[in-house]
Amino acid sequence: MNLYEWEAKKIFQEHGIPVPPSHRITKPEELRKVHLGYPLTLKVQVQSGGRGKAGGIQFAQDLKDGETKAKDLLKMVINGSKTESLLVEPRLKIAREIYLSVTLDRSRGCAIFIASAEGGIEIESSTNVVTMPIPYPYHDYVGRDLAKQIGLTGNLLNKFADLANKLYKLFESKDLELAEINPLIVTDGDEVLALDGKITICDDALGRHKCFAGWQETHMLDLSEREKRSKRAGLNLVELDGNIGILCNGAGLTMATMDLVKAFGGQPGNFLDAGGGSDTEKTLEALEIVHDNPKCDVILVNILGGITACDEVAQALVAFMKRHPERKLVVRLRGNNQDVAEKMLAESGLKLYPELEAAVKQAVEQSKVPAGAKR
Amino acid sequence: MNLYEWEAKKIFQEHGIPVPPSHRITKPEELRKVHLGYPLTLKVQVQSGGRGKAGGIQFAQDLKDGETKAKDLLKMVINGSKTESLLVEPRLKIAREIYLSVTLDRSRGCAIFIASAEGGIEIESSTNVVTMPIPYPYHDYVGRDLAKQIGLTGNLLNKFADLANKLYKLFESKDLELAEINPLIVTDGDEVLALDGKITICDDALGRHKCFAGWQETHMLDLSEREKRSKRAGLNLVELDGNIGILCNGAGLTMATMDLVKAFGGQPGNFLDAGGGSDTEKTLEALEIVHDNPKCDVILVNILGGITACDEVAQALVAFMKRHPERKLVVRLRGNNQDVAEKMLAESGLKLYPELEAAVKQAVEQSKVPAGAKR
Amino acid sequence: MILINKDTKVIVQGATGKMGSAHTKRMIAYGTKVVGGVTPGKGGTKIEGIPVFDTVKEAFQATGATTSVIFVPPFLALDAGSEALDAGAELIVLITEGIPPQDAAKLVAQVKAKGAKLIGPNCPGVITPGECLIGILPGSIFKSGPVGMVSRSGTLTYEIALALTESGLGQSTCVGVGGDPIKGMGYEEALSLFKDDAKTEVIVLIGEIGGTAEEEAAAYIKANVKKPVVAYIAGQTAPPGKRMGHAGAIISGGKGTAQSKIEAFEKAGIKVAKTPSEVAKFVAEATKQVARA
Amino acid sequence: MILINKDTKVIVQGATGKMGSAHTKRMIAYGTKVVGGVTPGKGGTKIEGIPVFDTVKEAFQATGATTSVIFVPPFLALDAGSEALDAGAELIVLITEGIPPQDAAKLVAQVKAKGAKLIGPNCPGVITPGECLIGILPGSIFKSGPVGMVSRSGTLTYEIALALTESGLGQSTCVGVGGDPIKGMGYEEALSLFKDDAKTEVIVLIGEIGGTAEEEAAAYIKANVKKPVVAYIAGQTAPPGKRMGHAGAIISGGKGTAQSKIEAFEKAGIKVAKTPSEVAKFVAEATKQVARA
Repeated sequence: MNLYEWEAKKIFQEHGIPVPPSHRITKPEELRKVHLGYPLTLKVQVQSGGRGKAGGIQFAQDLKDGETKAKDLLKMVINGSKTESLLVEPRLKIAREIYLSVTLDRSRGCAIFIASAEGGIEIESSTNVVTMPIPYPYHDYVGRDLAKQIGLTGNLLNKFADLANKLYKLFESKDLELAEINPLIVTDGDEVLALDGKITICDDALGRHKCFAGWQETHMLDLSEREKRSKRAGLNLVELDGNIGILCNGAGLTMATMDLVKAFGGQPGNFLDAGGGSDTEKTLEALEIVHDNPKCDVILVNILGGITACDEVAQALVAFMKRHPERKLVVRLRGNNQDVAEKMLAESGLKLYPELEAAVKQAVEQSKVPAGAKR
Repeated sequence: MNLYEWEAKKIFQEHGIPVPPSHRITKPEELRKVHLGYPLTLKVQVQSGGRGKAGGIQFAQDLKDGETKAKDLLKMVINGSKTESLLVEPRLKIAREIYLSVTLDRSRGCAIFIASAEGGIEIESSTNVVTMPIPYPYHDYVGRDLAKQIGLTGNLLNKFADLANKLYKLFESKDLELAEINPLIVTDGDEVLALDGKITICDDALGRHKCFAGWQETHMLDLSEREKRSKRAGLNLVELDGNIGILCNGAGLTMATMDLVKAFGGQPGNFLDAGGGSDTEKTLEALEIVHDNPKCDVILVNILGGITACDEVAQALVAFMKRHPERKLVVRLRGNNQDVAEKMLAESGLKLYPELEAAVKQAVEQSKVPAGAKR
Repeated sequence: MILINKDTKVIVQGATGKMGSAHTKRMIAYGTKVVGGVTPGKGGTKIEGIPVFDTVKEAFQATGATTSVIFVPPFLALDAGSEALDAGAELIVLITEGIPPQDAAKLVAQVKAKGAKLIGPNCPGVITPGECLIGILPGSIFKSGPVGMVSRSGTLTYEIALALTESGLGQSTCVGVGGDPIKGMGYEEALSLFKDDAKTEVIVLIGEIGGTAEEEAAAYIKANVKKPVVAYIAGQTAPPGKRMGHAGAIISGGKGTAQSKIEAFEKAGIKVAKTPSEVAKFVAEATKQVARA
Repeated sequence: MILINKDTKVIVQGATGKMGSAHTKRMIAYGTKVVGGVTPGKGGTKIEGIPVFDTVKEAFQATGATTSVIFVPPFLALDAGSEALDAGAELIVLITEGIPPQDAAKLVAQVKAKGAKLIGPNCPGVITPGECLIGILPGSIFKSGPVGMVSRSGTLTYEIALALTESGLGQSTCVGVGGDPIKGMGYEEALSLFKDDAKTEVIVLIGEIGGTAEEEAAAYIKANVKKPVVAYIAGQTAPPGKRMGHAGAIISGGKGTAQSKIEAFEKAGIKVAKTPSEVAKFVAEATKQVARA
């Protein structure tokens, strides 16, 4: 779950990381209640990167200027992400910008600091970047080592180290996937502040952080209705542009099935991984979600039952076909209780493909037949 | 710093460790406001062990009985400890008693659990006791291993393990030296409760636990005025029965000086360790504290300066002698700036003993001369 | 074969739960020496004919096992893994899905410090066909033979194992290392075992988009592995920026694409199959080469 | 000599503080190779002519030292010790008094895991007379010779060292392990070094009331140490239940009495001196016996 800048900064502040004074507004006229002095910075709150380049940050010289700009900014959509609100801050005099983040490193299997003496940058394409594995248990000297490594000295070394230590403790205590300050600024008055912040909370850990209860529903602004539905049902859906809806169990198998569809000349319409051990109900919901996508002409189901019981899947298929007899369906089903499933589906008139490649070929063929023709 | 039972239980509750419902009273008539039902248990709140044996726990059948008993209990002094208040609880039906504590183990250099399937016991003289080193970082399975080791099974194993885990987390988060539940009871309704609790907070760690700010002053009830004064001045004073007041720097040296006094036929009147690096002011306060003890006829000062500068000590001695010219003083002073000190003290007419044993012998001799005769 | 064989004794943490009990039954049916279960508070009872203990320490002491497979809920997994480790586990197979990655990282740190082995989390487990199955893999699709397999995916592994088995190509050991970004054993550790395993003639590496583990494996193979390796990468058609089911399967910042992984393998002289059936074909060819050599 | 010698390079953590700078000066004056100080934010400056670094890692890398002496305030000591340890310290001398014992325990756990050595906390340090002094001991009262000393007390150690030196009995190395209940090196570790040290002929062990370290040392000596040992125990007249200055010096629950320790030593055939001057007397006798043997 990605938080908005204003939420991230609120959490920073609660953990002792200094941020500039700010107000959040959702209407241009709310700017009248903001008494931070001019010039002001207006920043759109979106769950997408590239905000600055897209013009999502504007400076206002006075109230009138601000209201005009706020009106436009509040309507912005950046990379498909809608503006949720504006964050208003005084325009600060910046002496220096620094980059600082904590995240998890796959290769090392541990948390790492990423830092750079140049901030406000795109860290992925920057050169002057330090990554540092974080020991478990944590010690405060790590923040000092990091400060040293990016070349800080004197008072700034200690201030930055303190901030890095606080950021890591926040990262650990709230089960974050990413805690990023970009840029961390040094003002002309030697204050160190988080000018922009990004927090990604690990979805798997939400259940043990009561402070985030209910946040997931309010942070799905950029998802389609079908993606929201999948999330609630515990299904993994990614929608694509093709016309073959794909439903499998297991992420790797679903991707492999997509790849095969493409290799055999078809166009995948979605990725839907129903996970391991899905029962009739969950499988039926998965079928309905794929069915609801108007772009999909054919649904390709590929279940290789390890934990998943084929008869549960077959029951879902029978129920689905009763509801939507017109829907083109190609099913490959193999594994646990396969014989029972085969019998059930034979009664419904559905042909089963035991071989994956044969099933994919059939689905691709079907996808090229004009809509309306039944399986 | 030792907490009273009622304080320990309040902290237990804040950390999720269940305790019986209770009221604390400081006057017998407050019992009228207690609505816990009869029979009640009345327990004196003292900072001393052996409360039960001394009659500090009484049961009241009704209000009248309770008020009579409360009146007597509130006056109790156990092993020199005054009763601070009474803790009133319903008399519970106990199905089982267990002992559980967390403390630090010197030999192993780590925290340990001490537990026994029999509670309400004197753990030091009990046989059926399990001690278990606690790993760092901590894991919850440790509580289960402990429960298993003292022979618990089923639901009780899990309940006890949960409680042990909470007790350790309390121990760690508040820098305790001891967290003890004795007994931990299982009621006839299968509830697990801390019936009595003892918490010792590490004095050295108080500075980082704001929640205990000011508590030290209110927990010195059993110290003499001179002991309190020493504590505030950062001096270590233990008063004894003899008439030779001893002031040294360093705990080992102070004890060794006491031992020598005794070996040479004298009686130590106190142990006062002024610590390393004491300056004139601190040394003077130390001298005044020893001087204030009416039992002391002679003061023996033994300073072996490593960090401590002899001239600072000499200055304190000069000032002290001006204030109390009648006081018998035997001084052994050696180390840093010894020559300056010697000169200063020679001017005041004080003889210095460079050898420890000679000084001790002199002090013992002086202590046998009737008071009034000057050094 | 690597990691496990017919003598491997296993205990099951979370043996009395729904998933734990179902798979305890299956593992026993397959022939795995499941010697004990662990469920706190249920010590002294039995499940599927095997004794249940309250703690891992007790279970290990009573049975002589040093391998544990874990089926406990996600938030209890770090504790369960630490318990096994501190009780002396040499191999831990952590099946549980949805473990917070910071918990996984803490477990991995301890595993490294103790020099133990961890497979998972969020993995199907490991099988040495005909000898021992630990985890949730469907035993019936595997058969004993010369192919070592290591994979980040569950059902895709079954698909490819099926293709191999139906082509008459059995497996020495098959390790599902799991789809999470933070995990115990990775490709390199599995490859380092396969390369010295006498039974393994050919190695199949199944990868997917996300991260750089496949690229690192390609470099490792080039430098260290003399045996033929056949690779397969899932997600060639996955769009960037979207998590494809597995927490670790995401192309982000232009990194972790299937293309990059395929190129890395091809550069290292490793054949990359485009379909599961092609994996079997390439393996068959490699086996013949090995036989000729 | 043990632990330190003329080639030992030392860095000082907290070198620019009041106590740190005073003792840095003294150590240098004694001849100790103090090669760097560490104070975060003061890197690049100098103190007493030696360079100051921001981090221990940097100081170790720049100087080649692997020994650190720590003078930071109590609540910062765990972090400072961990920093030294993770930077590769082999020997840490922790002078700071008043460290919360749970912090000490956490540091001790890490020291054990890394196989390093920790002296302290709350200790005077260690000296190999004429070669190297690390800590706050007054160098002038020690002289080089055949007596190894290990002690829980500071000034009492000086008293006894003075008695030895004045009797013409120099010291190989003198280790003040500190008066806290939770500490790094104890008697056994020091004894295990002295027993194999060619220069050490006689060992003096200075103990005090509290705990059972002396009893354990007596058993260790009986089983392992062939060299003569002379013991001294402070606190024979201490009342029970009172902390005598040192956090660890307390007789509680009837345990930790001087009597029990003296008996343990005598049972193990170790001479126990009643006064500091008697220590020198017993050592002189032992030295003569060693010479005759």
